[in-house]
Amino acid sequence: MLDKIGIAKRIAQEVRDGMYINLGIGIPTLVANYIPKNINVVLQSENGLLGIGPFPKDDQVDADLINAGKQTITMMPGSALFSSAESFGMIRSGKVDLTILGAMEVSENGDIANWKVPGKMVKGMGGAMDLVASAKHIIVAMQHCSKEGASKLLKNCSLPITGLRCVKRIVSDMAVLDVVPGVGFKLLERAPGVSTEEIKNATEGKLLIDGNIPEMTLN
Amino acid sequence: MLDKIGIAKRIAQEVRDGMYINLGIGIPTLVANYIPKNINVVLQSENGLLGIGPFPKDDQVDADLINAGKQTITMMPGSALFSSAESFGMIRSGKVDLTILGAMEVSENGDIANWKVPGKMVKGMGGAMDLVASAKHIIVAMQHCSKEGASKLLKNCSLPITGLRCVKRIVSDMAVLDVVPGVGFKLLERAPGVSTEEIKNATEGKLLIDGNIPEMTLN
Amino acid sequence: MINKRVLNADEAVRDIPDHATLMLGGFGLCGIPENCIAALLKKGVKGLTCISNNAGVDDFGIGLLLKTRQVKKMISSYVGENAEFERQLLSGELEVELIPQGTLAERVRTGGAGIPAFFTPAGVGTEVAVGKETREFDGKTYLMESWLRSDFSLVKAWKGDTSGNLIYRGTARNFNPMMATAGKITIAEVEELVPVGSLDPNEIHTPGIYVHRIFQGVGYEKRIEQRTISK
Amino acid sequence: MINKRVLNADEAVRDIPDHATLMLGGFGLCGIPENCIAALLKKGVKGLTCISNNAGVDDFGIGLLLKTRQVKKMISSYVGENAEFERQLLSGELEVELIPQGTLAERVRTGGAGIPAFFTPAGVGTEVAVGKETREFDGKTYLMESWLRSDFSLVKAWKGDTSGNLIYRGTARNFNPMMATAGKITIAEVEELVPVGSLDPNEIHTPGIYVHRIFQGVGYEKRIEQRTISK
Repeated sequence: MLDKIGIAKRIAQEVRDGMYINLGIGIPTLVANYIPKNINVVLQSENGLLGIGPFPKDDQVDADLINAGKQTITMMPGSALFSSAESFGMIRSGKVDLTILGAMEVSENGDIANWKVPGKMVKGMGGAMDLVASAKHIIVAMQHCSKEGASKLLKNCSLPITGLRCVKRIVSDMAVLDVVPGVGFKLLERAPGVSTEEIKNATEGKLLIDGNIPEMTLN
Repeated sequence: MLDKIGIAKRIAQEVRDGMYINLGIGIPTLVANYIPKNINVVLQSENGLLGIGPFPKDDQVDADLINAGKQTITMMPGSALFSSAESFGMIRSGKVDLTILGAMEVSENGDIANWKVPGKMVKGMGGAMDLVASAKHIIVAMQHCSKEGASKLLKNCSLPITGLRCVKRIVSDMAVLDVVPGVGFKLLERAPGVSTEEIKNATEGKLLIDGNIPEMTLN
Repeated sequence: MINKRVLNADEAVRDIPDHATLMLGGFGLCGIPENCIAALLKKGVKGLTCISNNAGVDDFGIGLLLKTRQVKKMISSYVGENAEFERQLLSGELEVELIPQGTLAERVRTGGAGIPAFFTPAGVGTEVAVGKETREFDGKTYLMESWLRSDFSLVKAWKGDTSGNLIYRGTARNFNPMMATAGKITIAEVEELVPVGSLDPNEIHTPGIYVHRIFQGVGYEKRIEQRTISK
Repeated sequence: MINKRVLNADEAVRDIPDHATLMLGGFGLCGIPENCIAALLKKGVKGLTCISNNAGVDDFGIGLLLKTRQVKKMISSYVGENAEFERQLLSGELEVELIPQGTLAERVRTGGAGIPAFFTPAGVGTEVAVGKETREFDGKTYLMESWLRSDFSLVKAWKGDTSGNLIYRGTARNFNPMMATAGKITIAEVEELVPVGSLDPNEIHTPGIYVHRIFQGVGYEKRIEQRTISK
């Protein structure tokens, strides 16, 4: 089983040189820490920045520089600042190569739910609906099951959805899976110490297991 | 009869303190020269400038600073530069208080034609269609008649129109007239030396002459 | 140039009536019109509809106006930082319209650009799409969304001149530029108000034509929600 | 940051094929991609559809490509400065689509902002409206217009860095920022190419994400159409 840092490390392996990437709140934000140094990417913050840098040193904190999670940040050399309208313009027109975000549920056709639990939680969708509707490539970071052990990789989402047929890849605490249209979840890798059988039991949606599934390698 | 400068001088009297104004190519551009010094206005150039200043001195000429007529210009202190999308955003949303432009024909219901003579001239509408569709107040600078003596203030425009029911006031070489919806051209002032009868003969559209029409005063 | 300077926040918001529709710039607590919010609190104007990406926190930003029940309705994209907000919403005291952030940004932009409706893919197939027209372009489905405009837009900039030209700083820009364009009356508060001619025309983010009143704010707190530092 | 630098205009336009749809920034001859136009002329690519507010003059700007018959179709708002253009148009050698300037600007902007259609009042009741859907909002009639996108956008900026961030100067900005967003491939030529980190992030007009190739142009002529001076 992977912890949050393990999930972030595994997702970091998906990053390719030259990508523009939007990282969602939570685990996705951690991914930035594990991108190999020899890979050049630009991180987009949907509140109006291309070129997110590391968190600031104590004496660098600037209230006018935050990411979409409202955390204080710094800028990389070559950054650009812009309005929210410009930001979502570039998101909608597919200029962002990769979106990494969290999910409460994903369905076997790639629907994602991550913004609302009726009667319980009303936080809002923020930029998630725009991102999932337009991103070229979407990777979801999530827990495979709820605390009660119920699968979050479902036949159909039970929660209000954020977007239809948009998730391409999932990195959970148990596995890496692709969403294959018309097929379901295709198992690609197992987390260290997790068996194919355990993943099968934890996945409600249709699961394709093709041959011997390797265990993932993490640095 | 007014010459071009006379028309520009008379239109300058319509300008009020605090206005944002778009001046079209030709006579409208001349209006800027006759706005009283105690009146503060900002001139918009639809190619991306608020705050057009006087034409430059010979050694101030800057190829990167032109107006919509492609003439070299200067900027007033406090100017702002922006893109064409932003420029027409402010035009469409009615932030420009007054638009002054030329016309080939105006109809008695305020339709204007100024962009095309079929088979003869194909220059394009430029920004005129956007301006007339959205301006709060439109004043047209024009010749009352063609060189052949045919009226250009018509019942209906014969040329392809630029916009419907948009012209509010006309300053021609012969008169100042308002377009009154459902009524027609209402004569307000005569040019120096021009009789009401002459204006009547030169106006094909419905002309309302209410009482004694004063001759205009020009400084 | 035209002088839009007013004395302070109280003068700037003097004629905002009960039941007005306001836009307030800012993302989280970053780039919010602190002085105008304080003046609204003092003035006690009620029944407001507030269009703002977030609703502040319990004791700062729009959260202050929620506490005093001056807000009838919030139109936002994310309101997760505010427990009082969640309480009023779940109890039915507060009306809320949640809008995808990019759709909110574009609805405000089009409001200020004279475009009454446009098509976006965000929210297709979700609750957001209920009752809205959909249409296909190039094989993809889009929702029709309409413009948003306000009676008063309250924006915060870094620098401004007395003719209303504005420059923002860092990610405090966010929704402020679009909201400035979409107000019947736009009020700008700035950290530094400079004379006309002091700002480079190339560097203006919001041209003064959109701004009706401007003043130099005082005592900016610029509260940070998530102070995150690296060791 | 990602390095988008290419050597020169020839390398930048190397893969533009015959029959490509191009956007070219500029208003009149102000802010046009002079180096890219020269490279297209040299390359001899044919059958181009050019989206540009104007069509240059007889012997400069896009006028050069018209003379050599490399242009099949122009999409513009105003073409009055070019006699050769008028001749080709009236003789039927050249296809032309004339679009109101604000509609052109917004069609390009929406092309780069993922919005396939929008409503504008410009052109209602005119030739421009023929065949287009109209709709009323708040008692006013609007036309539905669709986005424009290009295979290659050729833009000209004042300064740029190697990651593609651009700053324009004066009214040479005009259509360049929107066109930069609407190209499948966007090529930027700049008067001064500076290292990453030299430009203030607050002052960037076009973020580098939109730009795929950038080079420092040479020998800018910046021809003036109407040299107008005051005595």
